[in-house]
Amino acid sequence: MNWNFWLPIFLPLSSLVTALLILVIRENQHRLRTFVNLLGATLKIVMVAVVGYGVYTQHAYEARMPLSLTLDLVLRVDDISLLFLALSSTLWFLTTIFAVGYLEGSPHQSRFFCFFSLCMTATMGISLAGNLITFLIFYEMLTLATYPLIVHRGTEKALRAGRIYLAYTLVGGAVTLAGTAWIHTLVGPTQFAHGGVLAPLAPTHRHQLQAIFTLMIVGLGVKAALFPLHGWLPTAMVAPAPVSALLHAVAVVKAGVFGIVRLIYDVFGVKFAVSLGVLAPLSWLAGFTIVYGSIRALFQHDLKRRLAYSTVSQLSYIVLGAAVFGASGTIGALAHLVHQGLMKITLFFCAGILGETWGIHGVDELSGIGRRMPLTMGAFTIAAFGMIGTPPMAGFVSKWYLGLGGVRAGDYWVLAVLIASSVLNCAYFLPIIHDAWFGKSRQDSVALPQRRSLVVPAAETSLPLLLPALVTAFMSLTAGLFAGSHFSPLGAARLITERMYAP
Amino acid sequence: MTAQYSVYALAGGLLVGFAFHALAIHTHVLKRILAWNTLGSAAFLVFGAIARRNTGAPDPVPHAIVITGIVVAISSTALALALARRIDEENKK
Amino acid sequence: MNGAILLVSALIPLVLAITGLLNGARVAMDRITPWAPLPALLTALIAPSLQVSMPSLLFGAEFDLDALGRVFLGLSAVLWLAAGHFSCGYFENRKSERRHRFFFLLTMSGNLGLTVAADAVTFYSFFALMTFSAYPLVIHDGTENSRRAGRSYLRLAILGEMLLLSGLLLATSQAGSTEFSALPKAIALAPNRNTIIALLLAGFGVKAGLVPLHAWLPLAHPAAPAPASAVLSGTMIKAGVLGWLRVLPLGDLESSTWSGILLASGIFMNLYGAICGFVQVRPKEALAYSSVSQMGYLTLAAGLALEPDGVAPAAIAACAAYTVHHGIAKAALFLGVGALSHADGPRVRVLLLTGSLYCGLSLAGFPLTTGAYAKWLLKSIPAGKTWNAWASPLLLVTSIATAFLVARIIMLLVRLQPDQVKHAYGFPLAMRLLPAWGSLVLLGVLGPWLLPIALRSAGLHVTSFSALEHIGGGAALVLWTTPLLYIGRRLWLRTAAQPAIPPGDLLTFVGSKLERLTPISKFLAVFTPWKKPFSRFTQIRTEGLIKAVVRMEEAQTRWDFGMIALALTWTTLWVFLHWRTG
Amino acid sequence: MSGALPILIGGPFAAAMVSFLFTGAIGRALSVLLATASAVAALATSIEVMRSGVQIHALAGWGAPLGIELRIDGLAMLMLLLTAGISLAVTTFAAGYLKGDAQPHFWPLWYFLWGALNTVFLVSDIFSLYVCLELITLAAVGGTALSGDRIALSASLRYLMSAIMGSLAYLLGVAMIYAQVGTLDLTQLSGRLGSSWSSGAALSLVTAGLAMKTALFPLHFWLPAAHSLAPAPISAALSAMVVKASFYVLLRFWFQLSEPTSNQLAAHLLGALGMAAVLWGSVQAALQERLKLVVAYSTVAQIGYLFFIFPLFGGALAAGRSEWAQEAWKGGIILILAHAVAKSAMFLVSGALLQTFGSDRISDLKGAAVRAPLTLAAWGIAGISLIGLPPSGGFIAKWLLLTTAIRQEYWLYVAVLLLGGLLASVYVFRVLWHSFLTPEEMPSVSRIPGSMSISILALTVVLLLMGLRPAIPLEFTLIGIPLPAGDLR
Repeated sequence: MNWNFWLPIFLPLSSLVTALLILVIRENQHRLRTFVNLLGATLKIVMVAVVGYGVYTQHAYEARMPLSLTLDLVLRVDDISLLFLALSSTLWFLTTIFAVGYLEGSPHQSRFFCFFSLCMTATMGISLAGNLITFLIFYEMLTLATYPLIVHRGTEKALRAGRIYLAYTLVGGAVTLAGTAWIHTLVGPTQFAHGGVLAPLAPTHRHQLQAIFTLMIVGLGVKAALFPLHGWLPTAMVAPAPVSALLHAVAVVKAGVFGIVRLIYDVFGVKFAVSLGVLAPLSWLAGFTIVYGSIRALFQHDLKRRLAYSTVSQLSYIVLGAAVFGASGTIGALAHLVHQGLMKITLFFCAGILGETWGIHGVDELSGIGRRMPLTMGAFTIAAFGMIGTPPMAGFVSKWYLGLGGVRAGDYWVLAVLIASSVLNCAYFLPIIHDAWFGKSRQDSVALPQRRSLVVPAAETSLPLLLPALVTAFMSLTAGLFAGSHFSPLGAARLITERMYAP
Repeated sequence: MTAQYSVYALAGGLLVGFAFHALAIHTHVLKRILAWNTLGSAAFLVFGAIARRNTGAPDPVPHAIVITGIVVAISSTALALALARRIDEENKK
Repeated sequence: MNGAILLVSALIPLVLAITGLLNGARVAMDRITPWAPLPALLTALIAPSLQVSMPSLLFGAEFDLDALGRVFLGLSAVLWLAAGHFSCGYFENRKSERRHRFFFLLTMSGNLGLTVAADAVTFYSFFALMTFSAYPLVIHDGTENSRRAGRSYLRLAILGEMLLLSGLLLATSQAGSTEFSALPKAIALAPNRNTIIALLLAGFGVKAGLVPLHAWLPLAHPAAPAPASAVLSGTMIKAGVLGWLRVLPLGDLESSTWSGILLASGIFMNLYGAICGFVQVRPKEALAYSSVSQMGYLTLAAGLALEPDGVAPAAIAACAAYTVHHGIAKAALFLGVGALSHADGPRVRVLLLTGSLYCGLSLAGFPLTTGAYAKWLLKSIPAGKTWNAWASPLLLVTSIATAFLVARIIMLLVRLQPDQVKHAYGFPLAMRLLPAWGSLVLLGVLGPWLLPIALRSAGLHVTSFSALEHIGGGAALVLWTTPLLYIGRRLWLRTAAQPAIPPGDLLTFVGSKLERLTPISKFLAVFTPWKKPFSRFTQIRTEGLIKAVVRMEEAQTRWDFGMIALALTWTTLWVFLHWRTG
Repeated sequence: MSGALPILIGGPFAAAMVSFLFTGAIGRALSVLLATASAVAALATSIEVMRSGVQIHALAGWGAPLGIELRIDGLAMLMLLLTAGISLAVTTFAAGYLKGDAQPHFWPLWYFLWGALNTVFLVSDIFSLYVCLELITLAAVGGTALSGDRIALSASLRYLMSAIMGSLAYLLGVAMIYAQVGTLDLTQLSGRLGSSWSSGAALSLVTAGLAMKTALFPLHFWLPAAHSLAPAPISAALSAMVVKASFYVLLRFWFQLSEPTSNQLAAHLLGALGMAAVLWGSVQAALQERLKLVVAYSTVAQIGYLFFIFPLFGGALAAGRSEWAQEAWKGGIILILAHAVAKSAMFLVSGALLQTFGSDRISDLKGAAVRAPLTLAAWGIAGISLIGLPPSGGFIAKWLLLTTAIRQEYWLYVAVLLLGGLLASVYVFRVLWHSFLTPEEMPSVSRIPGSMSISILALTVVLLLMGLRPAIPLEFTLIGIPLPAGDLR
């Protein structure tokens, strides 16, 4: 049993098997289903740890399955995929616990968890993809696996959101397919390799390569919620909280952004992309999206829609970091890939808890909730301050490096964009925090909707809901506080960038 | 010799033209089945003409083709007529 | 290991704040919190000069107890200690005191931490912690006025943070590392050093009350409860100055433009603060403006430090001295105001008033006070002939202005009626507040002798105070101010219901203009009405198209269409085949 | 080997006879046995072909010019396997769907159709191809008219008329070819069809006739009515195999008889008609209200894709790049297989839904996702293959066609390939949207009988397998590729 071959296959397989098992389990066997879910999740974390240690000790994991004569399905663990693997497996474990608590007593749980695990299989596949075609296959699978989660509630609004989501993502998928096929015709099966594979084609196919780059960015941009293609993200907020947590922090948007990072660093190679002149327009688009997303977030009254628009802008930080040529820009991008996941999932967990326990959805219904739910609002505050980018939270670390990257690359407008978006972040997060902690508590004056009966009533809400939020808040704090150490996301990002810029 | 051959082939071609014309014009089912049968026999006529295309004994293969063709034509006409009758009955109900 | 004391002394208040949240520890915390800054004070006094670096914390945190750090740490610890004790008896009930205490401890931790931080990122983290946790202190009493003050405080604080962040980023990109040892030199050599210096000046200037950015100070300080405003004025605004001294390239710049700018703004701040303070009707606002004007002196000192001809050490020492002097005097005055509002017996009022008078005189720089010594140190900075020529007349004018302001403050204090707030505490009120206030006043009185010793032990070489040299300078000051005070007495005795310049002068003026501008949301609402007709238009079009398509489909099922289509395909194919290529 | 061929042809016909004579349970059991025997024979022959290449078997010993010769190369073998697989699935589905003797005449017609399909892929002379096409048409028309109501009857009559028209055009073409070349056998004919006006006429007649029978865009008018009104198993066979049989014959003619590189212009005409079919079919499918009509129009659309083989394959050969031509050929064949499996799965699903929900109007499908989750999942996976999303066979076909088109820089084909996928997603997901809607009260409904769901799931599994391991079928497409220029590999 040669582990180098089987481990990368076992990773996506573990959640695929969970999905199939859940299909078999009947709807009312809650305990068994939760056990299977958690078993799958823990198994995956253990495997990721093993693989992580392996990669750290320069161990090569690769599984290659021939798809057709020229095409083959490659699952390979390299340093960037490890970063995404660690993030998605840990956050998925927490989201599963949250989902079990959140969906207590609601119908169709088997279907939900089945597609939930399928979504995870696709994410694992994306992070492990060794070449462009495997990435595309799992990228499309992710679209299909996420659709039933969005329409889980079956209401007309959910279906409308599902329709919009499909319209955007399928078009994105088709465009990515075109780009991938085009690259395939030019250069044959493209293996991901630091420094990119398309450089030798430069003199002859300059315009074609620029066209391909635009195609791929449009295709991946849909899931990375770049400006004109972000419409589906706020409408997908109608999905239950664990799904929006999954969509925003763990799987879908991360796939898009991860794809862009792979495209820039491992397919085109950042030096070649700069010489092609395609990175500058991308960074302007990302900059514009950052500011646009924050401004739109300012005017949203629904809490989850505001968080959705804030995701739109935060994602473009990563794209901006990747598009700005320079080591610190890359470090910032890779670190923010993890930090944004941690902070945003905390915010969504808290939004889910507020929605689930007290039925609070609007931003203005939050006044005085801090006294009634100190732990949840504490986690929310930490994550919100992280988003704004105040030290010592994780957000500050990536903003610092992105700013540094921008300044070192000589385009100072990057710094201006970061500052503007931080101010806007303050504008739409601080009022929430102020109302929550210092607002006149509405609970005394107006009777809040009756609090839901909770399975494991902790002080303010049920434990399976509260625990994940606190854990992710703590992680986003320590990710920032101990950023210097090797095991923090920043440490990993630095390691990857050294290897990437080494030659 | 070739003159006879070309006369029959020409006749077959003409017949095909008539059949196509009839099919395009008439909408009544029976007329269409008739037109479509003439088209079949036109094809068989052409085959007949081909059998005599070169000197010497007529070559047997077109004959075999024509026989099978006739069998097929008859069975499909029978099916068409049966369907037409059933449709007529259904319309009356 | 001993390096860790630095971090521990800064983090103890943070730990106490968090444990304070637990219900069980509430009662025990009431007694411990006042003593929270003690370890920091002890480190400042007795600890050897320590260096510690923690690579895994943030981006490799560095802590260094150098001379400047020790002075600021000592001052902050003393003031936080006094304010902590003062706040024990100050609040009307336990609940609000506990809420105040949590943020009080957080701010304390931020303030103590930034004095010992030796790299930009750690400094910035503690700076942000101090700034954001001071906000709840400002809006503590929950009135609409304090809410407004809190909002303006937060807005300007965020502006300051952002300016600071961009300045530090630009500086670090030049320096390659975040240590304070490397930053100033890198800024001096940087091609875009003017932008960096401007950003850093403005970023720290917001906290230090540089004039256009000072508007939050006169709003926030009066709104905050007495102990909080004492600490706000005492040490927190000094953090801005410490930032300048740490980051700016003192002595390495070629041109003296920057030092000229700082000198001018220092003087302007001093006079502007005095004038605005003079017209105020409430003592706390007047004191806040006096802080703005006194910060002028510190900006002056920082300007001198920026002089190209290496007079930095002397300027830094003078600046540190003035910081300590102003910190203690201003904190004593604010605590005095707090105590007066609670003083029930006439004897206690008299004691408080005399103490406040002394602190006021010290502020104005009357002879034999720490103020005089600090001003003398400022004057004696050998910063080139321009400064030597201008130093004494300038300081004289500013002292007179301050004297007028002090007189105004004392008059307002005399008229202050104690608000009838009944208190739940056992022992008589004044008794609890006096010890903290008294110790500060005592420090002020012993200042001229204690200050040089403290500074020299910290490592800043300063000439010691000798009464003789000061008699001349002091006499001129006394000769000038007493007649002027007498002539202008109608001015400072005047009582008006509303101050001519409302507190937060610039901000309220600019703020009101901004409100009238239609908010952006209304501006966006203009676009929504167009959406409806456009979607209606596309809907009609698509329905028409669908009908046409369906009709075309039905047409195909007619008989003739099939035959014609077959014939057509055949002939076109035939023609295309015939046109074979080649 | 020769032993397997008679069973291949004889088996289904014997099953037809038996099920016609003995309508009771024994009859059905015996016929099923004979049917499975022919499926096993198909497997045996394909293993033979895999091992030792093209198989040739002269029926009753008579050689090529006079007797009928059976020839199986890679393409024929794959089509045989396809027919065997889908027919087995359809038979098991029909056993559950028709519950006992509801439709006694179904079984003889069905086995008759199966036998005719088998023979079409075996026979290698053009006149017996005509006869087999006729057999298929008669059986298919009979099947379509099974349900007996007026609309079904007129639809099947129209189907009969247009099919016979196509066959007669084909017959005339055969006559002209025989007049010129003098032989009927495909292998002997290869490459000898000159480029005079009369050979052009013959080839265009044959192509037009077969295009009518394959329902290419302008000639597709008969397909939607016929395929949607036939009972579910029959319409599955119609869409999956009957339409493909005439396309198979067209492939033989187009690439074996004439020089593919010479008639580029005509190939592009077929490609253009294919593009029109894709767009028109998808738009129509998106507008339909009834499920089976949606699936029928989707067949019209997918057939459009099939016709892309002609321009892409011909163009690649003309450009002298045989590996591009290989890719186009493999893409085309995989598309035939993938579409056949997906389409039959979809028709079986619509049949199952029709039976459990009583009506196949899409709007009545509310809450189907809850009550018939597996069937909807099958519809989803089949839909994914039609759209060409990765984990399915459809994706591999689309990928191969896409890469060849990009290489030859036919940007219009690339655009239609992508746009077609998106349009297909409209009608596939439209059904899913409605089934996810949860109605107020959930009417209780009977569970779908086991045999029906097993056959549907078997088909979807095959689809996914084709997506994940397409190497197996891809390899065989190249055995004995019917090219005048000899074997491409």
